Amino acid sequence: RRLPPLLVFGALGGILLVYFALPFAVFLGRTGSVPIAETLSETASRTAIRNSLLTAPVATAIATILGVPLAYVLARETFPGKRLVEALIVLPLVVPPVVGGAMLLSVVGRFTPIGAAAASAGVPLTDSLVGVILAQTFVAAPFVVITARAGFGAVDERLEQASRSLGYGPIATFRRVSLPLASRAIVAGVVLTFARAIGEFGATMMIAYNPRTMPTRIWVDFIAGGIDAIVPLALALLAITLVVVAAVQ
Amino acid sequence: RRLPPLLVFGALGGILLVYFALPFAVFLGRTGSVPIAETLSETASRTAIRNSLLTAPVATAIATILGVPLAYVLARETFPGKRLVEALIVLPLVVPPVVGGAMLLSVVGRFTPIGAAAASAGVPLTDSLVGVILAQTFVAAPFVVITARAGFGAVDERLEQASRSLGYGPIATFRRVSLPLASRAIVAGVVLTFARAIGEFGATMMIAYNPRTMPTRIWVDFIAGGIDAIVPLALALLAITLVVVAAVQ
Amino acid sequence: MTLELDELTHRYGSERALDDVTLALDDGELVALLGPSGCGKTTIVQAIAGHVEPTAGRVSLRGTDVTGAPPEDRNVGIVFQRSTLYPHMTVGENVAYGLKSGDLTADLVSERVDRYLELVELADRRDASPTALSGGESRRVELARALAPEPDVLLLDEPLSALDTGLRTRLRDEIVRIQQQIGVTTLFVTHDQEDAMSVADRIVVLREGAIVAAGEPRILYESPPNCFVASFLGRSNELSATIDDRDPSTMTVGGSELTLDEAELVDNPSNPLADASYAIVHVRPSDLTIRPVRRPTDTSSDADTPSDRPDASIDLRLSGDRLKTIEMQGTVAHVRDVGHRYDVCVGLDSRETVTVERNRDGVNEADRVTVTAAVSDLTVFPVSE
Amino acid sequence: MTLELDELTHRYGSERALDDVTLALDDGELVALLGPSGCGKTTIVQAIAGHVEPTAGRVSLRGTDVTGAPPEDRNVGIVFQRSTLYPHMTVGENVAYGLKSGDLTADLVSERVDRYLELVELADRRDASPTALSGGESRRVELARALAPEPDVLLLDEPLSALDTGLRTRLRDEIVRIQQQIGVTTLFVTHDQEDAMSVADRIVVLREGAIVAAGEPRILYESPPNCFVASFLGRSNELSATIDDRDPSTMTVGGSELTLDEAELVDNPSNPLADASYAIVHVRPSDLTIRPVRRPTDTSSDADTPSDRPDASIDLRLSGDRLKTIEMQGTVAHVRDVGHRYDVCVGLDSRETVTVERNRDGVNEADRVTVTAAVSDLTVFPVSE
Repeated sequence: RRLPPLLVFGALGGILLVYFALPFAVFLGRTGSVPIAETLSETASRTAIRNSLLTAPVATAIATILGVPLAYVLARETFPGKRLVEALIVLPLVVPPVVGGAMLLSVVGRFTPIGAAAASAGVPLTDSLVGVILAQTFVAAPFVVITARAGFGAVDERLEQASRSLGYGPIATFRRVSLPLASRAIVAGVVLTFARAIGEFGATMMIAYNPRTMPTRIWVDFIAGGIDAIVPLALALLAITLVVVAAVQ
Repeated sequence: RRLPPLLVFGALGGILLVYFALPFAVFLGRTGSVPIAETLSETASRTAIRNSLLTAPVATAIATILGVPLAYVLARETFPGKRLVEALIVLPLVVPPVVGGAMLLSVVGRFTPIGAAAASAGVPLTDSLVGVILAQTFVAAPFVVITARAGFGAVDERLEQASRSLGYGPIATFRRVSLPLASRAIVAGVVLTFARAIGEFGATMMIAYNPRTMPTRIWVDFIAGGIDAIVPLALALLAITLVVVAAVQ
Repeated sequence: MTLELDELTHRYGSERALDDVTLALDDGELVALLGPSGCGKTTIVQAIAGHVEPTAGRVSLRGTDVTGAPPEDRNVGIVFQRSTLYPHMTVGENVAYGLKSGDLTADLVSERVDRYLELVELADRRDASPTALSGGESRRVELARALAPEPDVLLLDEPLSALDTGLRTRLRDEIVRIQQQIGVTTLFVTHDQEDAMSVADRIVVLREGAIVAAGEPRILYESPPNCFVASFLGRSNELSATIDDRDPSTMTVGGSELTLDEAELVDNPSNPLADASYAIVHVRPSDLTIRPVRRPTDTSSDADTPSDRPDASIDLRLSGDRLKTIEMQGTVAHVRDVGHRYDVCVGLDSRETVTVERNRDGVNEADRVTVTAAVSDLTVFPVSE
Repeated sequence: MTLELDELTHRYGSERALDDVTLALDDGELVALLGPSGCGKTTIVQAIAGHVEPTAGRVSLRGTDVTGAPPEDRNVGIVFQRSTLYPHMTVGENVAYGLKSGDLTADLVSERVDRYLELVELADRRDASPTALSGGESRRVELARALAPEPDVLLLDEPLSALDTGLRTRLRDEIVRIQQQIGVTTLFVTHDQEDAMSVADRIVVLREGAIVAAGEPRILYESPPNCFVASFLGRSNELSATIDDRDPSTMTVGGSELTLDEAELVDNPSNPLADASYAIVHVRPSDLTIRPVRRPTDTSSDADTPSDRPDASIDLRLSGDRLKTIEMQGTVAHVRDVGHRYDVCVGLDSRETVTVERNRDGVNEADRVTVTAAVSDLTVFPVSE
C-alpha cells in the first residue's frame, strides 16, 4: 500500500535517471568502433591531456588552500557583511561560465593594466596555462568552499571548545580536531572542484583558447571531425574524472 | 586574542573573495563605455535572449517536475541499488559539459535511431531549441535533485507519520506537509538549476550550436569582435541570472 | 477489545526488535508500556500506527485485522516525544488538520477545534503559531490534534520525556484528566516508571522486545515477578542469598540467617527454593530501616530511632507476622541529601552495598549501623543453575 | 579563592543573559549552579572557560584575572552535556590529548592516562574507540580527559542530563567520589534539583541571569529565601494567605485561621508581615498529613491514621512547639500511585489545590479529608503591593 504513490514518484524520477544513464551507456558502447589508443597518442591529444593534468590539480589546490580557511571562518564566525561574502561565493556558481570568462578577461586581458604588466614580465595571463588555471579556479572554487563549510558546520563546536580548554590554540585545534572531523566533506568538495576544473570549458574558451586543454581540444576536434573524432579524448576526460571521483569515495 | 588566527584564515579566504569580486566589479565598470541598448536591440541579440528565456525555464521545469519526486524518494526510502542511483545523479555534475554534450549526441544525434526518428517527425533534437533544452536539462537537473533531497531530509519524518495517522494518504501528506516544509530548499535548488541552465555553454555547443542562446551568441560575438562586443549580452545574461536569484532569496 | 496485538514479531535486518508480543487493551483503558530505551517500545507504536509492517503477527483495532492497512485507514491518534505540529499552520489549523481529511462541514470542523482546544485549556491560542507555544502548550495542542478526529486508540510515545520535572508532573495529571473525560483507549509508552505507575490502569513491562510483566501498577511494584521488574519499577537493592537448608528453607542474606516458612513464599508459589542453588533477594530502599550500633560510650543519640520508619511495618502484607525481621550489620559509606529524603549507602559486612531511604538525617559516614528489613518486604527469586 | 566571578554581566545583542553575577569557589569545593533552562547557566560556563567574553565583569582563577585570556591559557577542565570525545582517536588518545599540549614526556603521559582511566574504572577500555562506549562509559572517559591535565577548576555542564534515571544516580555518586578523591574545585551546572542537592557542598540558584539564592542544600531546602527557590528546589504547594490582623499577626490560609508569634517568623526576620498586604505560604507535599473526615456511619477505616506520617513532627525546627498545626478541609480530587509514594491531590474548600505525599494508600477520590500541616513547616512570604 505504500507502493502505488511511490510508483508515481519513482516513475517520474526514473525518467530523469534514464536520461542521465542512457547517454552514458550509449557513449561507452561506441568505444569499440573508434581507434582510441592511436588517437590519444597523437601529439595534439597528448598535449591537451598534459595541459589538463597540469592545470586542473593546480587550480584545485589553489581553491582548496584559499577556500577551506574561508569555509571555516564562515562556519564559525559571525561578522558584519557575512551575507555579502556568502553571496559572493555563490556568484561564480550562478554566473554563466562564458560571462565569468568575460569578467575575468576584463581584469587580466592583454590590454588591461594587470594583464599587460604580467605579459611584459613574461607571464601572460591569457592564452597560457596560467590563464587556464585562472579560469578553472574562478569557476570551480565555490564547490570546495560550500561543501567544506557544510562539513565544518556539522562538527559540534563543543568539540573545539573542549580542545581549547585542553590547552590547544585555535590553529592547533583546527588542525587536530576540526580538519580531521570535516575531512570527508572537504575531500568531497575537493573532488567536485577538480571535476569542475578539469571539465571547465566556457571560461577557458574566453581566456585561453590556446593552449588547448582536453575540453577545448574536444571542441576543436568536434568542429573538424564530428562526434566520432572526439570519442577517444572525451572518453579519456571522462575516465580521469570518474577515476578521481571513485578513488576518494 | 581570537583575531590573529582568524586573520590568517581571513587573509587566505580574502584572496579568493577578491578574486571573485574584482572581475565582477571591473566588468560592471565597463558598462559605461559600450552602447548596451543598441547592441541588445539588434536582431541577433534579441533572438539569443528570446531563445535563452524560452529554453532555460522549460529545462528548469522539467528538472523540477522529475527531480523533486526523485529527491523525496531518495530522502525517505531505502531500496536495493540506491547507491547506484545516487552516483547516477552526481554523474552530470562531474562529467565535463562538452563530454556530456558528446554523450547526449551519441543518443539524440541526427544519425542515431532516436535522433533520426524525431527529425523525420519534424522535431529535430539537435541544432534546435529542443536540443538546447535537452542539453540544459542534462547539465542542470542534478542541482534541484541534490538540494531538494537535503531539504526533505531535514523534515522530521514524524511530521509525515502524524499526517498519515490524521487520515491523509502519502500523496496528500507529501503535498500538505513535506512540500511546504521543504519549500525553501526546493526553491534554492530550482534557482541553481535555472542559473546553470541559462548559462549552459559546453553541452549546448555540441548539441545545438544553432539556434544561438545567449552563451553561444556571446562566444560567436567574442570570436568576431573581442571583449567589447560581448559586454552588452554578457551583462544581460548576468542581470537575468542575478535577478532570478535575488527574487527568491 | 479495542486494540489487540497478536504474537507480534519484528526484525530489522537480522536484529529482532519485537519477540512474540501479545497485548490487548479494553475499551477506555489506559495502559502504560514501560521499558528501557531500545526495548522495542517504539516499534510497537509504529506497528500499531501502521508505519512499520511487522515481520509476523497481527494488529487488530475494534476486532478488525489492520496489519496490512495503511496508517490513514486506521483511526489511531498519535503524539510523539518531539513536537510534530506543523509550523506552517496556526494552532487551530493544526487541530483542524485531521478533521478536514474526513467529510465534516467547515462549521462542524470549527466547532470541534474549539471543543478540543477548550479540553486542553488553550482555546485562546487558536490563532497562534506553533512556534510561539511553550513546551507544555505545544504538548497539549498535539493532544488536541490527535484527539479531535476521535480515534479508536490514542498512542502516546514518550510524550513527557522532553519536559522538565515540574511541567512533566502537571502534564501527566492533565493527560489522565483528559483521558478519563474522553474515555479514549490509550497506550502510554514511557521509559519512566513514575510516569507509568501514576497514570496507568495497567502496566506492561517490555524488555528486549518481549513482555516480561503485566499487571496493576501497585501489584507489580509490591510483588515483582522477576528481578528486572523489581529493579526497573522503582529503586531496589539486590542481595544474593546462599541457601543453607531446604526443609525448612533457610538462607543467609547480607550475613544474617533467615528461615522462610511456607507463608512467606506465597508471592512465588511456583518457585520453591527446593530447586534453587542460590537466590537473589530484592528489597526497596524505602523498606529498609537503619539503626546506629550502640557504642558503650554513647547512649544518647539514638533515643528516637525506633520511630524513624514506623510505616515499614505498615507495608507488611502478612499482618500476622509483621514483626519478623532480618538484621544486617554494616558501615555507612556515604549519605546523600536529595531534599525530600536522605539516601544512606551502607556497605554491609557481607561486602554487598545497600541503599536505605530515610526521611531525616542522623547517621554519618563511617558510622556502624544495623540495617533492618521486614521479611515480608523481601522478594526472593530462587536461581537454579 | 580558586574561582571568582565578579559582577559578571553579559548581553547577546540586546538580550541580557547574565546580570551582575558574583560568585566565588573555595579550593576543593563542589558548588552546584542550579536553574531552569535558559537561565544563563551555560553563559557562565562559557565565560569561565573563555569561550564567551562577558560584556562586563571579571573572571579570576587562583587570584589572576583571566577575563581576557584565551581558553587554552586558563587551565579549566570541562565536561559538556553531550559527548565531545574525539571519534578519530582511541579512548587513551582522548585522555592523553590534554597532556600532549604541555611538556610531559611520552612516558609520563602514558602513566597519567593509565592513572586517570583507573580513577574512572575504565583502564581496560584504553584502546577502544569512543564510538564503542556506552553512555555512562563515555561520560567517565570525558571526566578522565578533563581531569588528566589537573585543571584548577572542573566545569560540569549538565553532565547527567542525557542519561536515564538509574545510570544518572550511579554516575552522580561516581562524580562525588572522584571529586573527593582528587579534591578539584568543581562547578556542577544542572537544572535538576535532586542532582544539585545530592552532590553539592553549596547550591547557587540562578534565575533569568541573576543569582536568587545561595547556600547549603539542606538550609535552602528547608528555609527557601523566596518563592522561586521554594518551588524549584523540590516540590512545593503554594497557598495564598490573607492577612487578618497584624498584631498579633493573623492570617487565613486554606480556609483556616492561623496566628503567628515572633518565633515562627524566625526564618524571615527581615520580612515582617507588618508591611504586607497578603502573603504566599509554601508547604512541601511531604510535610502535609491527611485524615479522612469521620463519617457517622463509618468508624472503622481510620484507626491507624495517626501514625500515617509520624515524622512530620520530627521535621519541626521549633521542637518546643511541635504540636501547633493548621487544619484545612477539602475533597480528594485524585490519588496517584507513583510506587514509592502516593500523591494525593486535594481540592481545598478555599478553592486552592494541594498535593499531599503519603506512604500508603487509604484515601479515595471524592473523600472528604482534613489536611494538616505543622505551622513550623510553613514558609511564609509576605507580599507588599
